[in-house]
Amino acid sequence: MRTEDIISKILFLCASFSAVIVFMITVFLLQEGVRMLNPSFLFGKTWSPHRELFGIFPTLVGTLCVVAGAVVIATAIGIPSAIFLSEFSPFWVRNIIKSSVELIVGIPSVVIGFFGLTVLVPFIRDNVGGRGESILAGWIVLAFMILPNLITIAEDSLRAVPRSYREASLALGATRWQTVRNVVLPSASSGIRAALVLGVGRAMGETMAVLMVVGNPETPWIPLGILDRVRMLTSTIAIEFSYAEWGSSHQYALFAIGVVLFFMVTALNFIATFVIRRKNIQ
Amino acid sequence: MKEAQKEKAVRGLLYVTVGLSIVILPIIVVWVIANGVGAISLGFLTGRPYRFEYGGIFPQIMGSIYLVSLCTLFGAPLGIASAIYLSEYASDNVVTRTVRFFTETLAGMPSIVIGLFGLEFLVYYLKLKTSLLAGAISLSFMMLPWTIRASEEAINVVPKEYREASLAMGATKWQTILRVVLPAAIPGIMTGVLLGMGKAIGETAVVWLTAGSGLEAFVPRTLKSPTGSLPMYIYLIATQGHTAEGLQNAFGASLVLLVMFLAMSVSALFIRNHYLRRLGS
Amino acid sequence: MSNQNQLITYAVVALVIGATVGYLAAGPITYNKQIQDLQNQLAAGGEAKLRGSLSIAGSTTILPIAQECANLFMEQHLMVDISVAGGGSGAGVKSAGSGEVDIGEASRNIKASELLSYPDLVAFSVAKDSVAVVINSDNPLAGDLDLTFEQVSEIFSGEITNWSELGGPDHEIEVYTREEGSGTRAVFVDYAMGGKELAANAGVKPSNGEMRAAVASNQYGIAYVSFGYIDDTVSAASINGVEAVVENVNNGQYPITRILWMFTKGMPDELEAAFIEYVQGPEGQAVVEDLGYISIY
Amino acid sequence: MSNTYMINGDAAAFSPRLALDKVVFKGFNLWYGDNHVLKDIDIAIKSNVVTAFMGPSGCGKSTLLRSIDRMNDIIPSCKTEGDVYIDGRNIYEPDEDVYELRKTVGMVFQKPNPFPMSIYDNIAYGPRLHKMASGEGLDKIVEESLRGAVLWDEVKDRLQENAFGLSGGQQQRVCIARALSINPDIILMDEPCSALDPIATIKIEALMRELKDKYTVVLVTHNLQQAARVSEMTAFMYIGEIIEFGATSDVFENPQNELTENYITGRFG
Repeated sequence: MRTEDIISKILFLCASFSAVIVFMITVFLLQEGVRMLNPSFLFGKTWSPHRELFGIFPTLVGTLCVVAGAVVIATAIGIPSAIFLSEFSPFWVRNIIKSSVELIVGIPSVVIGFFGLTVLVPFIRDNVGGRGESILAGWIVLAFMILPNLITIAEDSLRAVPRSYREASLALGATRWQTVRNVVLPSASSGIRAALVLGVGRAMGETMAVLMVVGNPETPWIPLGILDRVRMLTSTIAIEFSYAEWGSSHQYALFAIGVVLFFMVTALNFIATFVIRRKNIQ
Repeated sequence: MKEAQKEKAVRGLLYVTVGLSIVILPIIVVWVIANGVGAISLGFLTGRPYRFEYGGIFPQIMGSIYLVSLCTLFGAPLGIASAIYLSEYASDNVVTRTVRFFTETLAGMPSIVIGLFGLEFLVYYLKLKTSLLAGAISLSFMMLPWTIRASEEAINVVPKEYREASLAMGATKWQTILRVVLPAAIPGIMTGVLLGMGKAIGETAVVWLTAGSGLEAFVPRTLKSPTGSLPMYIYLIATQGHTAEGLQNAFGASLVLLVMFLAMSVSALFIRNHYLRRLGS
Repeated sequence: MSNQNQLITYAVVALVIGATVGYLAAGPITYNKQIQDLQNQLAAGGEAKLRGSLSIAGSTTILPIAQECANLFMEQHLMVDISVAGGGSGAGVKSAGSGEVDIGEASRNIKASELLSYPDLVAFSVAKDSVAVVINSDNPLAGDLDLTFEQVSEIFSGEITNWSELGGPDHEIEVYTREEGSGTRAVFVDYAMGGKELAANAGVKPSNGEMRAAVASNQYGIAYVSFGYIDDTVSAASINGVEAVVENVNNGQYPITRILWMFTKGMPDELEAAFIEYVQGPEGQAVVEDLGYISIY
Repeated sequence: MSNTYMINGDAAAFSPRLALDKVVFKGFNLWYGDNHVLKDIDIAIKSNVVTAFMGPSGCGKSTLLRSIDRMNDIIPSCKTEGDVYIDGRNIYEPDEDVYELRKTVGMVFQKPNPFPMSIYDNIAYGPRLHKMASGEGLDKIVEESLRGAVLWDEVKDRLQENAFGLSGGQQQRVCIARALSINPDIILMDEPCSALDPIATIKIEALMRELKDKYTVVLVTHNLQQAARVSEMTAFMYIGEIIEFGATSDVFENPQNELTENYITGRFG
């Protein structure tokens, strides 16, 4: 019994470790960043560290624009694809496509960024206009990143709907699509929504791939069109952290951006967990 | 027959989107392979980088391997132990719910934030410098929640009957876990660990801040050596290399990185598909 | 043995083999060669007393010099590993001052605020350099572009926005700039901007290499880079009628010069000193000139 | 078998011979949370006899069985009161070593639950756990256990194959062999045939009759015919209480309690 107790204590310590890490991250982000968290930081319109102006509003809006567009694109392609795979495709087709999609979940983002930089940006510049580096390029690159994950999770939640539901609906004379729309999708919706929320979080936290294609203007402005260049919260940290002097308000401002990111992603996580939990209760 | 027509229309639409997925998703892989194969040569794989555009990527390949192996060495045992605690020992109380929530939070943490933390805490505060060790530990923070989640799922799938049978033989809880639960859960755990390794090997922001942001021309000799990695190489060459040679090398490195990544996800899926099915029977 | 155990074994074996193959491939190729070289070196009466690793970061202007010197230095001292990273001059000062790296680099002088934050930095000059305005070599103006500081400041602050105002095609001028920590940017702003702010819509590129790559791939781009980064993919503009070449900097006609620095935190230790001496020495200075910079002598 | 040993539900008349009876429940109560599952159980189970517990689902018969090797301990909300004696020793004493206890009590579950290992490793699991033998000694234990479960001839050539490759009946006999491997005194069987086809059931029942020569067998079943075919002693349980306990022939032919009679004649259950 003694050894059993010791083992359980050790295991508890291990389990607490990730909590400790998160706790430490939170504490140290807040400690460095909280002094900059004020309305003029969140709603200030100018980010220009050498003039001591730290307003992240345009960056925040830019980030949300890029993330929202990417999620919309990924949803528009991903959800119907998932419906097709789980409800309409022959088994062997589904197997091939599904396992190929699963294979590229989490493909290194720097490779996607490389693609964006060398193919997408020149393509947009030559065929759509602007400098190529744009919100549009950010959309496509991020959509690439979240699409495989979205298809996989959405397809899984669709397939988790018991077959008896489908049979019951079909037996009442409903068509396949009516069945999908009225029975399968509602039952799977919480899983799909959770997948979407997690996709938003993932897109928001992505650094490298978007950094390479969104343009990062000297002083970001609130974007007015899809060819405008923006900064992301993450890319601002990535570009500027290496030279922000110790103890300068610039450094605290970058930590404050970290705090904002942290809370947005944690909130999304909370929502996703809540959605999933509600599904489980049903 | 309006419904039948609608059904047809919907089907058509679905065919279009799935066709779009089929065309779009492999584009990057195909693009990298098509452009990268020409770059691969013995010299490229075994040489070291020279100025920005020339030479090989041997230190980067080794750096990535070292980083990921070390990160797995830290992250996997810790993650598996945590999962065992959460699924076998923890009763549902405030402490475990907190631990679980924090674990989920860590999973969603933007990698740049983890990198910042690694830089401040490991590099500056613990004075590890930008090094193999700092990079590997930071990567393991990122990998940890995924390992925990996958291991927990794998452990929960193990039927209750196995545990009962073992306990009824007079085994202690820990003996049961070690001899029955873990062996049965290992395929699932390995799937999770491999997927986590795939995430770690492609991660750029974290290694940039903690392991080394340069074009290292040497294989790390100690844990404190700065360490180059494939993602960092690709980032540097893709953004700064402006000549045909540079582009070619970036393609070659992308291909190598992709092959390593796919090797991990293929083996993960292989293990999952060939094993978990068996367990279910 | 059961099938399940077999599969586990396969997977583990595959992993182990994967890791060891990589390692073993590394072993014979690099280490045997290194040991052999070391033996040759010792047999030839050379010394191998320098060992250890050195990390260098900072100005991307100095990056090519540091990289090349590090390569040559490592060939001579086989037990030394030198890592060279970019980051910009601000990063060079910060990371050397905070002890993150051993040697920092900056392509501008240390700022007063930095000296307050990091009082124990010791600076060594390693080369001289200048800053050139560059455009794409396919730009119709390439080769003929001659600007005054006035025009430069108007272009980079966004007052002149179209190439036609400079006698070129009717297309927007696409301005790129370095990040604020950059030494090249600091020098450029000091000399050429005349107190004006850089255009808000200028695209930020955090290294000389990215500035050059951006202009090289954008026919309507304009940027400023270190002389060491001028090559045939970009075309440097003349300033006040003076061509942007090293001779004109040396004879004082080209209006921008600057000194490139390396720093250590406190006095350099043996290895750091050896490397800095190497860069300042004849071999290092040959590299400096070879790469298009100006020797300190 | 004798008809002489018989008690009914009357607690006052209960005078167990702690040293002579194998398992004795004395004033035993068990709760899952607020749910009172076993109520004042008094019963004495004799050595080398098959004792069957029957009753409608939810009557607590499986719980009672699992109280004998304290397998209910793994359910967090479980709470007990009263004593259970094995060979005169109270196993609910605080200092009781449950692991030693479970070693002396083998258990076979409702659904065949071999481990996902080879047949050999399944049987060798317990002996290895308790470091009873190794090498040839272990081989011998495996062989004896499999012979004990009348499975040896069917599987002796494929001991290294995965136990999942066997049929349901064979898997259940692997589980019985596994229970035998640690050389227990008592074997608990919790509806061991409910997941099996008739032919496999017949084999297992025959095995049970053989096992009682060496072991004390306690069987839980909802199959009346099985209780009648296999056991010498039968207890009838209803909502956590033992309604009637006696020689199988008496309980079936001449039930004392109306509930028992209704159950046996198929009026409910």
